[in-house]
Amino acid sequence: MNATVEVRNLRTHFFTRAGVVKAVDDVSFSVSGGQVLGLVGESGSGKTVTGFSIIGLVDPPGRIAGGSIWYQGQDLAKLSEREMRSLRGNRIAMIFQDPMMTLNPVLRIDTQMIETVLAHARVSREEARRRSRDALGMVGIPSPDERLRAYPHQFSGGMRQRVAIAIALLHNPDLLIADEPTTALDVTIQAQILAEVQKLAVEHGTALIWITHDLSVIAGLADQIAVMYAGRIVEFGDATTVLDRPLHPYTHGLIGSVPSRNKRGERLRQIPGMTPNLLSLPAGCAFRMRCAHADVACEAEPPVEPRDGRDLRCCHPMDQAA
Amino acid sequence: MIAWSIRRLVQACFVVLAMTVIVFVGVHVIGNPVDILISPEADQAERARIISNLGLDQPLWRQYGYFLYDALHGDLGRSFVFNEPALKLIAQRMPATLELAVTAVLFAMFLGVPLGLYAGLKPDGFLGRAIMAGSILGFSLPSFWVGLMLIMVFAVQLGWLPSTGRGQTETLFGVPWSFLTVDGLRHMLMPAVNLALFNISLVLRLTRAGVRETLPMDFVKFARAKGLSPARVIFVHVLKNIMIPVVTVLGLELGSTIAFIAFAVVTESVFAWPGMGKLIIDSINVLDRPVIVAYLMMIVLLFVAINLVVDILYMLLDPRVRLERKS
Amino acid sequence: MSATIAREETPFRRFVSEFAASRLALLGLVVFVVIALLAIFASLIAPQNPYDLAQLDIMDGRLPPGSKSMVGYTYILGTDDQGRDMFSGMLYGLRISLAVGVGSALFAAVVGTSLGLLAAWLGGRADSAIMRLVDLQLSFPSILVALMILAMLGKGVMNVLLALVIVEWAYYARNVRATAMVERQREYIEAAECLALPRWRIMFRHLLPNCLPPLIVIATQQVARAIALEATLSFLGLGVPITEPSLGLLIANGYQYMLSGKYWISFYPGIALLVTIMSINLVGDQLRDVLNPRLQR
Amino acid sequence: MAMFGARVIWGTKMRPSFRMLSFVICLTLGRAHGQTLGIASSAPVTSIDPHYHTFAPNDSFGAHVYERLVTRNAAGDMIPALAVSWKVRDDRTWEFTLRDVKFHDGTPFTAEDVAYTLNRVPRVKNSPASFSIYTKAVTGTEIVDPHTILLHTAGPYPLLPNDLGNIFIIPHTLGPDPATEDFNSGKNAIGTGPYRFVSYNPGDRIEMERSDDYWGPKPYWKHVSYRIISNDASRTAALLAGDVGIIEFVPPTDLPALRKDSRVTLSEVVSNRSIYLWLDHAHDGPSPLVTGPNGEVLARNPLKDLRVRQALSLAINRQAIVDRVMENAAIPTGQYLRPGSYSYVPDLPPTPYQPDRAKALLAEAGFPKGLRVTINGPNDRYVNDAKIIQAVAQMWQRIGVRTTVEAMPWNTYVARAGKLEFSIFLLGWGVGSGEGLNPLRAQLATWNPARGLGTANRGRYSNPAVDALIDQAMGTMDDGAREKIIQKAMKLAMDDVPVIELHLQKNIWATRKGLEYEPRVDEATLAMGVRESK
Amino acid sequence: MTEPPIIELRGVSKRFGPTYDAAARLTRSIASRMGSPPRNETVRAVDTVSMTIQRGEVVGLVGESGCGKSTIGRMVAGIMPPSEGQILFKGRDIARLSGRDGKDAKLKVQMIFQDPYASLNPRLRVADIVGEAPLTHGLVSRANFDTWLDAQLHRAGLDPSFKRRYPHQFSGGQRQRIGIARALAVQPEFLVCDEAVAALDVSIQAQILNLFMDLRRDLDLTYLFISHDLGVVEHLSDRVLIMYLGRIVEEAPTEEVFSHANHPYTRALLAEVPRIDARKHRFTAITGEIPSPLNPPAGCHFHPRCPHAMPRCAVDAPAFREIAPDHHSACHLNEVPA
Repeated sequence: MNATVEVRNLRTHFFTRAGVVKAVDDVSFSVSGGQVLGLVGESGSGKTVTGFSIIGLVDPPGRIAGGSIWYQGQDLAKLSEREMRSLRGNRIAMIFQDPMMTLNPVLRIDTQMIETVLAHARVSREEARRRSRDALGMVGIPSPDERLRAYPHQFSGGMRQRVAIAIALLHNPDLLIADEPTTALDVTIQAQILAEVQKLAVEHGTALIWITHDLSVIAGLADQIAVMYAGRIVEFGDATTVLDRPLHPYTHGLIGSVPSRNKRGERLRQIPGMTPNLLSLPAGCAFRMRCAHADVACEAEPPVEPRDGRDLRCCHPMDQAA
Repeated sequence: MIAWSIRRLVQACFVVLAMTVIVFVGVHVIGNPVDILISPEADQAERARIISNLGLDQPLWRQYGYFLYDALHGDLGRSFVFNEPALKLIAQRMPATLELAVTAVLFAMFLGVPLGLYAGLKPDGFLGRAIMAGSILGFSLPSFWVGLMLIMVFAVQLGWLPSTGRGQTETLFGVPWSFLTVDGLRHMLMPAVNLALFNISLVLRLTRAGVRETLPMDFVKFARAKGLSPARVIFVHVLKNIMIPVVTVLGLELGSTIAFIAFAVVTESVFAWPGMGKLIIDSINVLDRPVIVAYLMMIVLLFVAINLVVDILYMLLDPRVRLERKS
Repeated sequence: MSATIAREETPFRRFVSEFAASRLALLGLVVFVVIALLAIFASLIAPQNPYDLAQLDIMDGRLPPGSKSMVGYTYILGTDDQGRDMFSGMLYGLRISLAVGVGSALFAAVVGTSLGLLAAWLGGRADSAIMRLVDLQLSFPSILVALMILAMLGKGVMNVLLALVIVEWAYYARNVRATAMVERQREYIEAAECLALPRWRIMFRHLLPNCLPPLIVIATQQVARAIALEATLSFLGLGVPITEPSLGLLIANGYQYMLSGKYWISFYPGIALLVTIMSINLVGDQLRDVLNPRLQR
Repeated sequence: MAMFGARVIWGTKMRPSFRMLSFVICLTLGRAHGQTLGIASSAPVTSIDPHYHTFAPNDSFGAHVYERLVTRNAAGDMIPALAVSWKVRDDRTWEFTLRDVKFHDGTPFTAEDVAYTLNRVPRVKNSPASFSIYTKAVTGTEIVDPHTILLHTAGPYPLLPNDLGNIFIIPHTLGPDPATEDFNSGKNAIGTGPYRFVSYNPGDRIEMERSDDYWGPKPYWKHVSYRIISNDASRTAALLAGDVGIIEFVPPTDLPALRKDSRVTLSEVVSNRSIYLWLDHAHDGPSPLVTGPNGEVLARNPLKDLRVRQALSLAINRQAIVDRVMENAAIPTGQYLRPGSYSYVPDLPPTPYQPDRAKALLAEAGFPKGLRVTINGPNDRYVNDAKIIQAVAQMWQRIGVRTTVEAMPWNTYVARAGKLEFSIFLLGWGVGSGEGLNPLRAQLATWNPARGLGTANRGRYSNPAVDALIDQAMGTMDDGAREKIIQKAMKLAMDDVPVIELHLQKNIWATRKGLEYEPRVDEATLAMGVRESK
Repeated sequence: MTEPPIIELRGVSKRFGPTYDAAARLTRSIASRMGSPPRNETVRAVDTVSMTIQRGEVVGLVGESGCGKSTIGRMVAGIMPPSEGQILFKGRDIARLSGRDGKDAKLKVQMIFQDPYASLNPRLRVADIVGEAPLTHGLVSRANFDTWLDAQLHRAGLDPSFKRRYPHQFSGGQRQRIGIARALAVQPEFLVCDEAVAALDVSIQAQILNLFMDLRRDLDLTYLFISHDLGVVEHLSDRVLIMYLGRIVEEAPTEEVFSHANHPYTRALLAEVPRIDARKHRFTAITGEIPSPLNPPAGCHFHPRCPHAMPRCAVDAPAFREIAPDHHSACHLNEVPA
């Protein structure tokens, strides 16, 4: 299957006064149409910046310092702002974490939808409105005609996220990047959104990059999983494989610390230490300070190697250690 | 909304009441208007006649009582100096001040917002920094000094604009306005700029701060992620959000400009602009109490009215407030 | 944000380093400090005591910069109409202007902050009483209030100070209350309540310090505003005594000479006022940026 | 008599108003050629009603529209106006022969109008400063024929023509008790003067149009725009910018530059307005703001000691004040009147500057170590008022009198002065009547408000000998004999140093190049006096 | 007679709403007279809730946002008073306790907050944050303060050498430990943990949860553990309470809830919680939104979304009754005669 988007050795760095922050450092992966890639990591691991890099919204002092992002034969990292803009919101769309903040509070829903249609399609306003209404209906918003004239604050959080999804899907994008879109939502609402998104991805053949810190959500949703740690993908492979037989000690620890994986009332398995500061990363494997298997070998940066059906960045994979 | 208005109104009544008491006592403490107005050659009988004529022979509380009684019957008294109803005097001067203040605020809006927008978008550029530095000048320069400099340069040296005064007026709704004639506009230009200087700086800074706060917001990023042009993102998504504080502040500034902030008095004095600021200063100088009281009452009401307008504007601009209030 | 930073980083140190990031603001601070020092040590620096009438001679009046005085020293910036050495006059005037500006801002801050905190903390009737007072104050044009107060009390530095405090306190009160209303909802205040700490302690040790950042910004603005207001009051004939002119009064006096070519009488004090207010504003601007939590840095 | 008795000027700084060059000029940026004159006044005209408020700007404006029976020329001499002539019938009766002219509305001017006006003056409602002080001497009127009227007084009253020189005549056709508002609206603004009233915009301007029926010389300007620009610098700027043709009360600070400026012409004349310091004669015990050299309270008021008063006067370098503070817009003086006036005292020169003698006198009076005093003064009323007291303070420091200066706005100042809270304080007095009885009666006569004597005696000076001479002068109808008595009284009083006279102001106008103004002693700025220079 | 429950809530309600001044009351009364009854602006965040917690128990309180669980936590911790009902600490109504007793009772119940950033005063050093209350209340003397403090920090898993630092110098997990140390410093017997791990990264969350369990064992603490995360609650709690729109809808021992959930809402919740063990599956969702607490549906609050709703559900609020030993539920379905 041809990949919709293929990221190769992407490096996005932030050149701050305090030093260079390598938010994304040598990241490679690809997603195909209809597939869901779960990009998992804790805060500061670079998963959101990866998303922004693909859609071309990395703001100064950050910029893409290396690597390429291939979409339909062109390298997105090399496109002009104008060319990128014609793809953004059109072929590649993105939705954000906080549904309360993604919609402009002082503009009506129809304004915010119609402008999106008109930005990429030469159609009349009536046609744009019709498409907007259809999109709202598609994501399960009742009486869309009426709701079009409302303001964002008249919607609940879940509804707003649906509107954001509707906006993202207006042009049937090839790739949808979802940055923790359900984290701020309640469980029952999250389930609704997940159900909608899953349906849409399948029906439209859209490639989906689902950025999250919640392994449980990903487990039910993703075809593939990429686990990020300190700006790098440490393990990337088929969802079932990675979750059932994690090879990287970090992935292993992460899965182990989920409460339901532990016996009730007993101490959880935990990863010691803290997530590192990207400004002062130690040389070599970024995880070695927290890793039980670390030794001198880890002081050199481990390369990405295929192993057991996945891409792994580790000197001491769990199967070996065990 | 209605509750708010009632509250405002009741509050305004208290303010007016407190204010009138303060003015009565204050004027009494400062001095006796008769001392200032009367001819020093007048004899005792003449003096006594005038004092009793103006009602100043009564104890202060009784004077206040009479005032309250008359005020409730719509009579705010006559100016000691002009022998005209105080309200009429104020009404005569109001258009001049009103149009000057409005022009100044318009200047502030149409210069301040674009400059602030630019400075906010390019905070580190040379021009952006220059605009900010310039805005500090607007805060710092004493306005009487700037006023005279304007006159020196544009009237005396270059001869482009008339130096002082109000110029030709045209009557609209029975009120003379100078913005309706070319000559009037020419007269208005310098005082309006002088008056606007502070407000331009203020609006500019507000706008810049607003832009800088709004730009990193998610909805701006989302708008960009939709593939909108930068122009649309800035002029629709960003600008509409920051207009809320800007309009609020502009409205309040309009109020205090009309209501005679420092600059209005000075500007009116330097440019011989026949507005309310000069009237009130002159009235304080001669302790023309009816005018002072009436003026302040007007100001309080004006503030209430402007607050109301600002609130309505606020509602128009911010749907969150609008819908909350409506329901 | 990591605990592995070896150096102990206090909020103050962090604030200093962020503040110093703007060279312009640093320049403003340096200029302001220099100005403040000049003002504080005016009596040591100035060749003349411009407030001592015995040291003035109207026969030396309105001399251009660089003129020699009758008793020998040089008026480097000229003299005003009373024969007052402009340089000395400016140093002393600076002292008064700064004292009035900083003093009024400080007193107003204390009064306004206390009332604002009280309003936020007590709520209910006390809150509405205080806030109505604030509204009352704010719906009066500040210069008018100052004018009336000065007309009643008479001139004098202390009276100007008092008038400015009365004019300004409401700004602080309103802002402190607004900030405090937000801050008191924060969990650290709930935690303090949960720990059964005394109310006054929560108010002053927990709530107040966290309301300070916006206050500092307002205070810098109010210092500049107070200086300008004092200048305007002097221009209008109230304000400080004529024999002890502030910068504003010097400008107002010299303003009469603008058309006659004796520029130095108002030009130099004007420049001094400008530089002072600009430096305060530069500092204030940077403070606003550094202390504003909503700005991503 | 006092045509411009010390009237209260209202507003900031006692500088009269002037007229800005008219709006037509502003519009076209053209030059007016006998068409429109802009006059810039320094203080607002408070009413168009000529009898509402004894206030110099009102009279200055009023002289364009209304006329008096008797008026003054530029030099301050009395000349006929609506009265062709007048004579004393007996000690208590004056006969005025009236001119045959018409009011602006076409009704002829008759004796009835004079009687009507004199009757109306004390009845103006709400007047804060009534003109009745100038009409109260008239106890009855008697119309002999349409152009002759007799005025009766209670006793001999030599100053009647001077007093009537303040009263503008209005037509009796206005009916009983015409309202002030109707003057302001223009309805009642009808006189016989050279200009017709067109419009009044309070605080801004008054427009006037030449009256072609005027009996006297035809005014040069067809249209006059009489404008208010109270800010000194703005007034000068308006002239320099060409917006007005003439400005009054040119600020002294601008004089050196304007004297050299080829765009303007200055006209100046010494006025009858003197600036002086009142000394406290009211307190026999301690004076409020005078203490011993170390701040100790003195048992007796040292200002009651002639030597102290002389010392303070001798310590003042009047020429320095005139040169440095007043920019020569004044001359030093030792009395109220300008040289050449009726009843000017020739042997009363300005006090010389003798600091050593001043010190000696102080020591002689028992104050070898000097005194501590405070000088008070207004800061918004007289030309350079606050600067003058500072300069005096400097000079007193040099004879060991430690002087502090306190200046304040007129409104508070006048109230405190009235309560005798000051010891030494600055005031000015303009002798509008141009003769010495006016200051003697108002200032130097013993304070007796019931009789209207010493009403402006703010220091409460009292000298029975002076009082007696004043009474004598008041009863003397013969001008020559009266002048002698006045001079004697004035000399007697001023040698006693009741006040410390400083200087007489000059009245200064500035006109655009090509125009000239005949400077007037009485401070009035009249369009009739502005001509193109030859 | 055994000892009384450490915490007992009796019919506790909490209302939030604007207070109306004269002007507002006037307009509201005018509006209602003119036929447009004023909108209800009062939220009944907690609606007649009763519960008991025995010493040593860990009780999980589960619900979605706005259901009132945090409000209960705050009332128990003494931060806000209930509008109605009583809260008893060891059998004594805390509203009636005053002076020393009141303070002691208050100190015995402490709270751990959700937001590790907002819950620490940014202007105080760690030593002050942890030590202020014990010093103020005389629980520790100045002389022993340093060693005492080191022990406190150590117990919460913090390096005592950090005590001179400010909160911003710590990571989220460490801040949460500071918050725990602060609470433990006054020797509480009862901890209210309000979403105490929700804001933490997964790897850190496990550390903090472990700390809670260690402390419970070492200090004999009782917990009210408030969370929306069923996985966490399941792992930690002995007993679980489920809340929906201000009311408790189900209560049972943990095992029982997760194996035999009774209330339809509980069942829906359990069905929709994403599970790491559930691979790539179709999500199905309960329909509808959570209603606004301003306008809760009449009868059973859950009926508009309930798949089993009956007509009477829209009218009567179901009683909270025991359906099995120690298992309570508020659902009309349970009343259908067997």
